[in-house]
Amino acid sequence: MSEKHEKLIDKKGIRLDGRKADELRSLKLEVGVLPNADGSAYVEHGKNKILVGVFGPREVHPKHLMKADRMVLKCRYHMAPFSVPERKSPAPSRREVELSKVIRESLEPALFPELYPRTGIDVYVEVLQADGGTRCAAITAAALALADSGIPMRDLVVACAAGKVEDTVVLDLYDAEDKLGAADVPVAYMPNLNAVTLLQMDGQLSPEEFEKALNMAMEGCKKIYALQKEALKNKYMTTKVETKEETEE
Amino acid sequence: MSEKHEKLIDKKGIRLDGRKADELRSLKLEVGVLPNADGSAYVEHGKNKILVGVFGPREVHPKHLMKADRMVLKCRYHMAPFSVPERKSPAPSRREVELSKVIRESLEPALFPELYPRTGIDVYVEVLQADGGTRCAAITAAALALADSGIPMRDLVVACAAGKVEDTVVLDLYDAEDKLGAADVPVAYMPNLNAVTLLQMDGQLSPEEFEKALNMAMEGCKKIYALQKEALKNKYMTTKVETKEETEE
Amino acid sequence: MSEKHEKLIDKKGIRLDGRKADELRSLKLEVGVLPNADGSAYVEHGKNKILVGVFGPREVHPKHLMKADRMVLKCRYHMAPFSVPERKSPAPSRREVELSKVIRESLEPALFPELYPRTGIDVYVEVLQADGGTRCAAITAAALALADSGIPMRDLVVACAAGKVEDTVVLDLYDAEDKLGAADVPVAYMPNLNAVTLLQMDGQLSPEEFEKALNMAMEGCKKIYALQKEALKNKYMTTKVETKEETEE
Amino acid sequence: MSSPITKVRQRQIAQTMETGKRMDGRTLTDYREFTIEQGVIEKAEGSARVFLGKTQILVGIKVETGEPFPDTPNEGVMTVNAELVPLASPTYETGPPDETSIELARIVDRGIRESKAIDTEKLCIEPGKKVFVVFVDIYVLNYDGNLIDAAALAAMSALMNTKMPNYEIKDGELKLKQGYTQLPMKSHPVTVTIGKIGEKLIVDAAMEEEQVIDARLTMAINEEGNICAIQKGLSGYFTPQQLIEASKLAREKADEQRKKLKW
Amino acid sequence: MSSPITKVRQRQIAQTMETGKRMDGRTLTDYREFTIEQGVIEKAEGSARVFLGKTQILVGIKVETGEPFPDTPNEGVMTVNAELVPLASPTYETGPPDETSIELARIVDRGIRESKAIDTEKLCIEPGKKVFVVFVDIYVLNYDGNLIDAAALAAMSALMNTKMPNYEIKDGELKLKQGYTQLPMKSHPVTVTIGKIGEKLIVDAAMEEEQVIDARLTMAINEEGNICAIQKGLSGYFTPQQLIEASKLAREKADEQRKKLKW
Amino acid sequence: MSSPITKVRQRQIAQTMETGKRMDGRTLTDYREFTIEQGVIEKAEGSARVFLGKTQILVGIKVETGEPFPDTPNEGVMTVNAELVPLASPTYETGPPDETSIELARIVDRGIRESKAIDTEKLCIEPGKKVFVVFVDIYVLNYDGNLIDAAALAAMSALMNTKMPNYEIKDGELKLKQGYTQLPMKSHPVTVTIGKIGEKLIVDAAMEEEQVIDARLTMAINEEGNICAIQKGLSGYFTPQQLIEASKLAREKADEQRKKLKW
Repeated sequence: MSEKHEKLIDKKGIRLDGRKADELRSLKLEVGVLPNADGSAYVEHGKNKILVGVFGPREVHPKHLMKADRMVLKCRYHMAPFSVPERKSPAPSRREVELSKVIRESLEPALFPELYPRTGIDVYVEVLQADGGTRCAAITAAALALADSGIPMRDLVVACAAGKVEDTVVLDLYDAEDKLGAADVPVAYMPNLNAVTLLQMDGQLSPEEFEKALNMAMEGCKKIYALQKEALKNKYMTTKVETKEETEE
Repeated sequence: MSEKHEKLIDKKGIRLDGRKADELRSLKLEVGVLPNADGSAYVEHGKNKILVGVFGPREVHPKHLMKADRMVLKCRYHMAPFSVPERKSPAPSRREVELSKVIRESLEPALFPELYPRTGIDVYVEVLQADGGTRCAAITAAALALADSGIPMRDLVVACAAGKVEDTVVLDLYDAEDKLGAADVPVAYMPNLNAVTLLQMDGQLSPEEFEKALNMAMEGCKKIYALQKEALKNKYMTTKVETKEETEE
Repeated sequence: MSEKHEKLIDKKGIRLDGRKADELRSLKLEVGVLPNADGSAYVEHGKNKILVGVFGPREVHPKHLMKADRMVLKCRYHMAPFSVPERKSPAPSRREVELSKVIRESLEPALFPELYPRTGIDVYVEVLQADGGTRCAAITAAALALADSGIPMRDLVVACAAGKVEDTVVLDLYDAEDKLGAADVPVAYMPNLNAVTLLQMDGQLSPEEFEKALNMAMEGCKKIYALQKEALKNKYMTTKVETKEETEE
Repeated sequence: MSSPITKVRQRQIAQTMETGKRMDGRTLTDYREFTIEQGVIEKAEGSARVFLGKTQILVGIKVETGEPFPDTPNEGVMTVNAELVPLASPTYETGPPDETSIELARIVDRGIRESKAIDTEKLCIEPGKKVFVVFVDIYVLNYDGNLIDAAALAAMSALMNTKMPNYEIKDGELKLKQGYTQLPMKSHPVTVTIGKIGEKLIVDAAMEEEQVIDARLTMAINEEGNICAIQKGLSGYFTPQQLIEASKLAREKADEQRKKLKW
Repeated sequence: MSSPITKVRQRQIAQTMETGKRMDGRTLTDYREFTIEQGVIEKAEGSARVFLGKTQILVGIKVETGEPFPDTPNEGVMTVNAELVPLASPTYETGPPDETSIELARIVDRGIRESKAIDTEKLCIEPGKKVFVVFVDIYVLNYDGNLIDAAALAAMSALMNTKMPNYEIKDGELKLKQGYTQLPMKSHPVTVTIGKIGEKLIVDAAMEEEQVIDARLTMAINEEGNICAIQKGLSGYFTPQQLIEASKLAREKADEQRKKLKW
Repeated sequence: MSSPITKVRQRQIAQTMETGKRMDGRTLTDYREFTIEQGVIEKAEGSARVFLGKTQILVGIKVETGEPFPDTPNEGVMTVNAELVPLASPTYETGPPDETSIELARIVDRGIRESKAIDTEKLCIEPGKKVFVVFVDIYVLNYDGNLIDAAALAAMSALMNTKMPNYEIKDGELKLKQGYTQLPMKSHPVTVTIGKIGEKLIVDAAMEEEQVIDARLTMAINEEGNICAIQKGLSGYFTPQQLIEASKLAREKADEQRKKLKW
């Protein structure tokens, strides 16, 4: 992260986008948005727009990845070419490969893979617009899509970053803060189980700052967790109606 | 297609290469030219030089493409690096992928895929020299190669383009007309069944011009169809002698 | 090979690196250097530093390469990105593909593939530093690694190049001689069987020079052969001690 | 629901069509309802999302600078790319574009290019050296048939929504100025795909219907009613008569849509 | 020995750890012995080989010239690449880098980059046009666990061993001069990976141990004891309490190593 | 006929050779009949098709402009590429070049390059900046053994048929002038491949014979009878004595061919 930039936070502690240090960006969560997927969700987190589709449990491809004693979770994090300022080639970048891995590992602790041996679940994340913190928004959406698909889960996974901008620990960095700030700490969390399933960091933090950022991120997670539950409830009511229609068909 | 160019057709309706509007380029068709292939043909259509080899019915690779109830037709249209003015990379271009698809779909209606379940036929098109209208010449040659391989066919498929140059609808565009003309309409046709199996268009045509071009292309197809049959007859006579030799061996 | 260069060999027949025409570079051979491999060897030949690991006989991947009546030998010659003056991309170059093939073919005559049907042996060559003659040093090391893995061999394979520098036939060219010299003749040889298993040539040689270079290379091979045997003997003694330790564990 | 359908269901769909009707109540020449949302990706230079029945396609436009092609030194460049992303259907896979997505991109490309929809001469910055490059990225989000018409509609809608930066050339260097200009458009082609099943012609085949049609014919039609691009697809054929009939039907439907779209 | 281990063995390893011990006699927070050899590839601009137990990693550094990134026109460029070459383990395969090697490279990259270990501003030759590019190539030669710490150690050791050519700019052209300069370094991060098994935390997991741990946490720590990069890995989780505990342990072990290394 | 042959047939071929004869009536050191057609691809700068028995190879040459290699700034560039296109044999597959086609291209390349067949210094347009690049593309159209000799013959025949454009440099820009010049050639290597079966040496192995030979030795021989390139192939070996014998035979056959070819 570069050190030269305009002031990202003013003397009153207000950030360039008007938020206070511990304030989340606006969020919009929708569940069951893709007719063909077994589960799906759409999240707008700030200007991030992310769509997730889940398929499975189904046959594993290629076959040699199948496990006799458990379900295999696969995950692809992918950015649309038009999601970023300079057009991104559709071929997977090294960054996308790494994020696919850490997102998968952040979701796995929520599942019961031994319940569905010899099968696979595929989680497809499409970033339609990126504005800093896409991996967190992707995890939040992926957990909703998994829940929507109906497979049992220990808890929802929810993710949010904290970080450091100028000398202040702040919640939920957007693009400019991510690029120009001093540190970014994405965290995924299962509130009911008190389990952190993703933790990364870029930048520099003292041990105290790290601890503060971690706690702030978990507080953010808890707020989003409430929204996740609401989104699922809304979808459940909608689904009931839709299901009825389809039965009559 | 660009609009600025020298005159491609003069006041008497004679084209730059000396042809009349509804005149075909010279054609040379040969059948059974490749010893290793199950069927093969070589076509010179104007300056296009195209070689087609057919293998099968044989095992399908990769296996997951095999169909339990029918034969699978695969087709690869490929240009030699030296076939065009600027050397072409041997890796398949998007254009080659699309042409492979439309050529395959233009041949499929001639076959009885249900006769050979669990097998595949491979049609390999190699464009050795390109001069406009390669997809049509490729289809004409591929139908001959399929017939040469001995599998039953409803009819031969034959292809020819018509198009518009300046304000005139013309038959069988060559390279310069293709690049500088106003429209190009490649058509593949089974004359006996009165069935059009390929139709594409680039450029702009009024509905009347389109109808005229379509009819002109089909007339061209019928002329080439006669040449196809002759080429097969010639090969048949030759083959009989060859077969005898091989039996004695 | 270019013809313009500084004098590579002086009037007294001494080469730029101080060697006489028929003198080998220094050699260091070690066996059993990689704990995870079934067999391994490390060779320093001049400034070449080459590591070879052997795995097998084991299952063949991909499966369609398996042979019902014999073992399949696979070989990969690979250069580390930092092994050459200008960083080499990790993707295999055409040169590496060719060398993998000729190295494999130089080792095959030493094996009894019919003894291990339906299995495969993998030989992985990693060039850590290159200084001319890497394929020869790789073969010398690969034969040691195969012997270390315990599979039966007709003989060790040993390799060394001869060539022509200015007007002199010389042994064991290093990088500058390879690039600026008149010819390079890498030779692999099984001394006990008097069998040449690799022979290539770049440059120009009269038939007499070729014969002289071939003989000089084989003489070089015989010297290295003695070192190979010693390296194996040393390892055998070491291994016995190590094995004991592991048993106690 | 989205997997290949049974033979029984296929027969049912085909038989219903023989009677001039369709499973979802449409006549043979009815399109499904469609909606267009423009500007859904604020950070892209242009975008549009189209819903056609349950088919859902997002197109994003990026405008960058680059070199012109040697044979058109005074014209900007357009490239079209399509991705059938795997969340759109259980049958889609990750990996490089296959023949289906390449054909889709090339049909949409041809309709826009041959109708000269974009005024590419106005995208030239410095002849032979620097031009604007317009990237049209088609993203299929849910597959329920007739991707071609939906993608062409989304691509045109996104282009009509596209803004490009104002600029000036100072000392041979491109300098961005305040504000944006609308991407210059010269024509507005409408793309219509006709399906053939037995002797019948239908429009806007849904996914299930695409599994029973023999062949399809796509036409891009411009304001003057001229045809700008054609693509026959699938393993069946058309008689010449059917082609003429299909081209007439395509022009009628294009007209109809053009009125709705007010293009 | 190097293949996936049996369930029985896994249980044995885990149970031993429960008692605060490990199969090879170490305590839970002991590193294995390590040795560093610098300059082993004379022809590379820098190199180091690290043995950590039986894990063996070679890092080679190439310094070339290239263009800076547009957003940092005054800074040189560093790129890190990792190859798990197939002679390092019977489970490694040839082919393009997989997610394991990409993650390894990116973790090492992040530790060096975020701690500003290399003084990249001193690698600028001509702002915006020409800079030195430092290629860090990680070559795993034998896999016996804890690749991250070993690779980070080898990468830093190789960078500290790196020489780059002296040069001057004459008439706009880069001219090499006699002699070499040490690659300018500003910081020396130490990277420590903590494994979690049940309620226990361990350091420097060997290959067998990596098959029984639930999750791992990697931290790069600089001279001031600040954290410069973190990566949680594997399919398990940490409680917030464990994370704090792990970060404390990581800093202690980093301190310990820093003293040994005299960095 | 073109598939791998039976063990019985293999034995038969080998036993016949033991008697000094071959299945098709040739002696061990007879080449099959060959024919060369030059200029078959009029639009390419050069081309030739060679039939050697039933083996059929087409080589096309493209001449373009590009940059020289840094270490030979005054010389044009030649690159050789070979494609075993799938219509040439039921065993050939589509896809990127495999080791067989790469080795074929590199052997042909080496023969031309090491004999300095092309006068590459005459291909320099502007030292260090612009030179002619000669692309030699080998296209195997039917495989019936001995691809190396047939490809080398076709490549040389195509190069000798190659014309390059006249040009001048005006104001630092390359300008094409009327007319063409012959590609400048300095040498005309002939390539001969010897097969070894048991104690026998044969030339020009047909496809079936290639399945029974132990090893092959290829030599490119120039006008002076000097050897310019060698490649041993296949999984067998030669004794040093056989190598000397084979090299003598290769030179004899090269002489013989050179007379026929009038090179």
